[in-house]
Amino acid sequence: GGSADEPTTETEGGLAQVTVGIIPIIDVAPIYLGQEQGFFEERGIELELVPGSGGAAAVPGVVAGDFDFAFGNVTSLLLAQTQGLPLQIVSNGTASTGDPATDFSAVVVPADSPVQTAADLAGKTVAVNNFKNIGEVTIRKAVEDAGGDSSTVEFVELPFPDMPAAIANGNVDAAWVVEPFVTVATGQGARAVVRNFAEPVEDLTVATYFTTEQMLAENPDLVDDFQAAMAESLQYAQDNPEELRRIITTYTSISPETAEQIALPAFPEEIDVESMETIAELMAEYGITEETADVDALLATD
Amino acid sequence: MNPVLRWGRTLGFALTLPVILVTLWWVWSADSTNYYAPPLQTILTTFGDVWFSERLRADVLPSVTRLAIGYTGAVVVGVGLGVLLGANRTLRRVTEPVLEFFRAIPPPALIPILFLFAGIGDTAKVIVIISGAVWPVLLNTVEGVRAVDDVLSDTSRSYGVTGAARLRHLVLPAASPQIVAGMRQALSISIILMVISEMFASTNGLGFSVIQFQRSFAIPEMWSGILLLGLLGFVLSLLFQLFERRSLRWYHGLRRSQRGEN
Amino acid sequence: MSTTEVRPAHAGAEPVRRRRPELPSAVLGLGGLVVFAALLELLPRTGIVSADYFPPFSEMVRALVEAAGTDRFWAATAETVQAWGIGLGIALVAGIGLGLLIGSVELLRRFTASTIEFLRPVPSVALIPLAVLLLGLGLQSTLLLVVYASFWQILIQVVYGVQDVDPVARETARSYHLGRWARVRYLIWPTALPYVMTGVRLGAAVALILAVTAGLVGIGTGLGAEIALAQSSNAVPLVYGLVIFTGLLGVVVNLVARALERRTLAWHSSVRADVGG
Amino acid sequence: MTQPLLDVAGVQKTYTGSGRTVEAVRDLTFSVGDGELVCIVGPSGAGKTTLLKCIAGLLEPTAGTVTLAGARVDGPPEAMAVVFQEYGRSLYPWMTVEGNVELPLKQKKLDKARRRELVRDALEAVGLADVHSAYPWQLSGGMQQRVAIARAVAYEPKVLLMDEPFAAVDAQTRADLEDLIRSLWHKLGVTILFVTHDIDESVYLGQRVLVLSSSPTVIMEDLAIDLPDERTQLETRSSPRFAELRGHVYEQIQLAKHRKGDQHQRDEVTPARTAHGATVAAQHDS
Amino acid sequence: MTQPLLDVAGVQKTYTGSGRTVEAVRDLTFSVGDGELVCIVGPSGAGKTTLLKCIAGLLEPTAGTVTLAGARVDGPPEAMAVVFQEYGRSLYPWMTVEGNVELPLKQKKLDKARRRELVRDALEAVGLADVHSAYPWQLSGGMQQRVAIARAVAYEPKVLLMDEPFAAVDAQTRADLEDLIRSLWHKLGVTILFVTHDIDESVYLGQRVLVLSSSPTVIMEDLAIDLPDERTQLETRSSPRFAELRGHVYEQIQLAKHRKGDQHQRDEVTPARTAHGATVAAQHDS
Ligand SMILES: Nc1ncnc2c1ncn2[C@@H]1O[C@H](COP(=O)(O)OP(=O)(O)OP(=O)(O)O)[C@@H](O)[C@H]1O
Ligand SMILES: Nc1ncnc2c1ncn2[C@@H]1O[C@H](COP(=O)(O)OP(=O)(O)OP(=O)(O)O)[C@@H](O)[C@H]1O
Ligand SMILES: [Mg+2]
Ligand SMILES: [Mg+2]
Repeated sequence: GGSADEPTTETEGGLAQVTVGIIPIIDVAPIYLGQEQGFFEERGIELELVPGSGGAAAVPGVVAGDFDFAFGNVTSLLLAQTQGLPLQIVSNGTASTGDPATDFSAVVVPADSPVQTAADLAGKTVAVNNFKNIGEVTIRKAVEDAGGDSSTVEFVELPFPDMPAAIANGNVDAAWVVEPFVTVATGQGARAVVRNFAEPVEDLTVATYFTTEQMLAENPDLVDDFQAAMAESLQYAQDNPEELRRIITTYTSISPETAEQIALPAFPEEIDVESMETIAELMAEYGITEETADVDALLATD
Repeated sequence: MNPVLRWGRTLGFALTLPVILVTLWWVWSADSTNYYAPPLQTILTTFGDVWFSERLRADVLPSVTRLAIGYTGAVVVGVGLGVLLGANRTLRRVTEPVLEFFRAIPPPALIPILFLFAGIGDTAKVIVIISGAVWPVLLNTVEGVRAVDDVLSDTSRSYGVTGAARLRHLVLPAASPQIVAGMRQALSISIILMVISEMFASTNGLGFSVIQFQRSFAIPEMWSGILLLGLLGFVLSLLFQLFERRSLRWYHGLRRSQRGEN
Repeated sequence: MSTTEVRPAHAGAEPVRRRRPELPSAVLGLGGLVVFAALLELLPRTGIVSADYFPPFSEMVRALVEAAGTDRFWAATAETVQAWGIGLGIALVAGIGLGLLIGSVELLRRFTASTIEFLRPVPSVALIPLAVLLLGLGLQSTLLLVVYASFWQILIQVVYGVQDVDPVARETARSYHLGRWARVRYLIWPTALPYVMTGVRLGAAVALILAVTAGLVGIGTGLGAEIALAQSSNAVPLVYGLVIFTGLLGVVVNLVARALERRTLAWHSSVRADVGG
Repeated sequence: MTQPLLDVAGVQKTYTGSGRTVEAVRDLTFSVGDGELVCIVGPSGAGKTTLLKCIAGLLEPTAGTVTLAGARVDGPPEAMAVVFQEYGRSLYPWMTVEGNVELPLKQKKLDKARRRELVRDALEAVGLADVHSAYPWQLSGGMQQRVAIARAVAYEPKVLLMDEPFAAVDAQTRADLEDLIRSLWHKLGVTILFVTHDIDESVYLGQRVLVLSSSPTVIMEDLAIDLPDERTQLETRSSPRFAELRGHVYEQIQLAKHRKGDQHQRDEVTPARTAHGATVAAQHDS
Repeated sequence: MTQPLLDVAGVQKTYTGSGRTVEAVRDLTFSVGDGELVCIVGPSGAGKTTLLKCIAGLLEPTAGTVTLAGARVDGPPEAMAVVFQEYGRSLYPWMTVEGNVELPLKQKKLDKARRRELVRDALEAVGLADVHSAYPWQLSGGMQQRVAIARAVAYEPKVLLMDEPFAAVDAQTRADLEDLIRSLWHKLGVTILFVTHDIDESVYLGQRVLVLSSSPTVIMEDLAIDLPDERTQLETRSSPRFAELRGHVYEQIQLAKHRKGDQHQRDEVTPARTAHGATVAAQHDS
């Protein structure tokens, strides 16, 4: 990989080589679309998209300069911010549609579960993919909004792919899943009880693209170009859902049939700062961070 | 040699290299600004804060319990199966590819399957430990059993030392140097698998804590956890050494006897 | 004295090593695999586990065959095999070299013992951030994990093997003035070889595991990344298909190790007994 | 005097493997009566150990059969003890001397008191009473060999096979052990097959001496030793008959060394044909 | 005739460890001239192997010194070859017979042609020319022992230590090997220390015979063998002087067996005091 001092290399065609760490899930479809549509090339950027598992590897990847940019969810970035990591958000990634009926994230329970509302989750075990992360925060908020005691919810860590089996086998009472597993789980008879991205926080920004402060300081033009290309890509994705469904099948193993059925996230160009602040406050309230993260410090404003 | 002196020497041998390495680390990291490689001083301070607390009971104890059960299980299964396979050529040939198949499957890929069959509780974690730590014991036992001296083997047969007595008096002692080598391997693998098993469906544990620290960017805390894992390994290996000295007393005596050392 | 007191054979005594016509290992081993495959097919078919999460063997194979038709699959395999090969190579050279050294120099062994015991149990996975930071994402980090995990296994085996030298054989070497190198080559190495072979087999599998795991946790490419991708896409049969493929790689690796062992250990009592005679 | 107990019929053994095929034993046929003491002598590499292992049921003959007490031997028979030529390797290094001697007795399910008695007596008989708690590797070569003998003696077998059991002990101890074996034989009526390289020993000990040829092996001579049953080291060995028998065996051995199984039939020895180092006749083995 | 080459002065060896302390050798002092052939006899467990190992620099004496050619021995001296009592274990099972014999020669940096010649000659001399490519474990006990002898012979040492080297071979081969050793000794002027249990052998072979007492060991007798230098199996062994010497050594051995180092001083043998099994005098060892 490259190093932090020299984040970009020129390719033969005079394009800047930019490496972006992504997670091969639905959420990053816009960047693939943008790459395909040439939005980046137009701005002198040749993209290299490196799939990873996010979190653990992506942040050090960016800090070490292996990635120029990476995709990560807002709670991880807020956490990193409170720990003093020099990260900067440069572009929106995904957001909730805000529509409880069709959002791409849900807490699912077995069909015969007594859990009917978010409040019923109190005292139950709920699977999340990572502790102290966006799932836990939003679910706890949803439980509280519904009048339940969120501190009694017992969270269990499980990878998304294992969750449908876990609720079917009764290993957990409920599981928080995102697409395509919402479709998978409901297809196997589970029932969605809470849309935890759509309901508790308005216009929730779920994930963003980020880089380091150093990158921002040393290559402001490149960052600008990246931001612009991302903005165009997000807009294009928002406008062309069929294209989106098509491109998903190219970089994941999701079958075209499933791709047709899944609920898509929203891809607004703008980050919803207010939702991020809410999340930051909730994280402090729930003891995930010791102090409230500084959202403004995290947002690249040039 | 007088026992105090001997203890001193042993301690000297055990500590010299670690002290050198720690010093090097200390100096090298003293003014590190690298976020992921904080100064050793920071790590050590954190170590005290993190581990000399409630966590010792809440996280270390459950981990060590699972470790103990898993390791014991691995040794029992490994030696049992190893003796069986080592002594029976046909059985060995039939099962070898299947065992090799399982051996090559990464535990993280195996874990979801385990969850299906064993649920997501401690049982699954113990099985994860067994499923990884059993191999060095198994392989070494098989090879040790196969390599039993043929004159000794003939002796046992002609004196009717067969069946369980053969196992107890011939096969196990003869294979014991190799079995012990396998058990030592298994010990550290068990610790590694304890951590891996706690990456999934956990709510407590040493490995769980390390992973959580890592994910929440609490890097000095994470390092302190890695240190603790190393210390755990070291302490367990000391205990193991005691066990090895006792169980292989004849072997070490034999190896030493003609070197003129005694 | 009456002759009846001399009974023909001990109850439960093993029969004399007889030259029974025996099926070749390949057939027996394949038989074992077939039985195993049949079990995998039956488990979901009989409803013991749900086919949604654990598809029948035939479906796993179908998904695998389908994947095997793509270049992507073979590229991933090549990447994994490359990381495995290079990593194992480094671990073998380092493990055997240091093992011989540490094993034969008592002082060195005493000085390093505590440090080795400290470092060995540190899980490769806990080193991921460090690896990424030091070596970046990709082959080098993967190699670090692969080498770190398999090195210790080989080292320990070699150290134990070196200590197994027969005292009389050692004295023979000394009295005939075999130099250090000759002693290693003609005495210590052959004695340690059975242990080393076990170490190679252990290390080879662990290296493969880590080469795949690196992809699974997102710092490398190859089969692990493919499995992770299939998982996050809920392509369950493909996940299992890939896992099966990984396992089969392990079987192949073992075949190679066994063949090597038969060549190098023909004199050893374990192989002798197997060859018969 | 004796009824046949052991019958060796047409035993042939060919070792194959590792690119080397050796016909160790060509064709051995003889029988041993119940309670007999038979000594076997023959050149180094003649196949004495091979033969003993076949009789002990440890090795399957390539052809021919071994019958013991009417039953075909196809595994180690009960009540048979073997003292191996590789005495050092036949002792369990993880057990004390006592443990080594006691183990087969445990297998015989004797009670503790009886075991202890037998072990003590056997160790005393071979002159090792004071090392009972040492490990075999702490003993000298001759002491190790005596432990192996003690183990066989304590076992109280019906049939005792000994493969050069006194090779590593000094002359005096050897004489003592020879007398021990003969007295045991008298006392317990045990049938003994005794392989030795010492011609005097074979004549002094045996009722019969079998002389084997060089490999591939046949029996060159089956000599009855017509010395009185009561033998003492001094008298017996100085008797003229002893010297005669000794001389005869010695001659046979010298012939045997250059005589192979394919060069003669039993009892058809033609000394003129034995030239030192000459390899005569085509080898039949592949 | 000879100038002192080897000097053993006050050597004492006590084995400790695993809860057992044995004073194997009490006090041995003797010297061996350059080119001498000395035989050592003594009861089983007397410490002959221990002594040889001390001389070979493989074992450090607890007290006393061994000096070879003026230099103190504190590691295996060069140009010395040892034939171990545990011949089977001293051969490397992973090498062929040839490889085993050749290995020390490689160490001597001899060229390939010379090595091959030495190996072939040595194997021929011990009668094993035809098994050169077999592995040791494919050989009989006696054959293994002869491989170990061939290895020492091919090495062309200045000093040759042999620990019961003929224990496992038949009488005829033994006689041949004895003659081989004497002819080598004549031809190469090598200094030989030869441990044996066979009294006849010690007298036939040696220029001197050292008789050791039981453990803890001292030298009971240092007997010069005044037989003519030209010896043949038939003539020498039937000479009256041979019988005399043989008888003398035999007597000494019998005494030795019940005589320990703490019961007499060298050359002050009092046969009357040796009672079977009696343990007399306080043990000086702790
Ligand atoms: N395991 C084996 N594999 C191959 N050949 C063998 C094996 N064991 C013995 N032989 C061969 O068989 C022949 C007879 O060996 P055996 O050990 O029976 O001889 P022996 O009469 O006991 O000799 P010795 O008196 O030297 O002990 C020898 O030529 C030997 O090389
Ligand atoms: N490694 C050892 N540890 C403890 N004691 C030993 C060891 N080796 C030898 N001894 C003891 O030392 C004494 C002398 O042993 P050594 O082997 O030198 O006798 P030896 O004269 O060679 O006897 P043999 O003729 O039976 O070979 C014996 O009592 C033996 O038990
Ligand atoms: Mg033999
Ligand atoms: Mg000895």
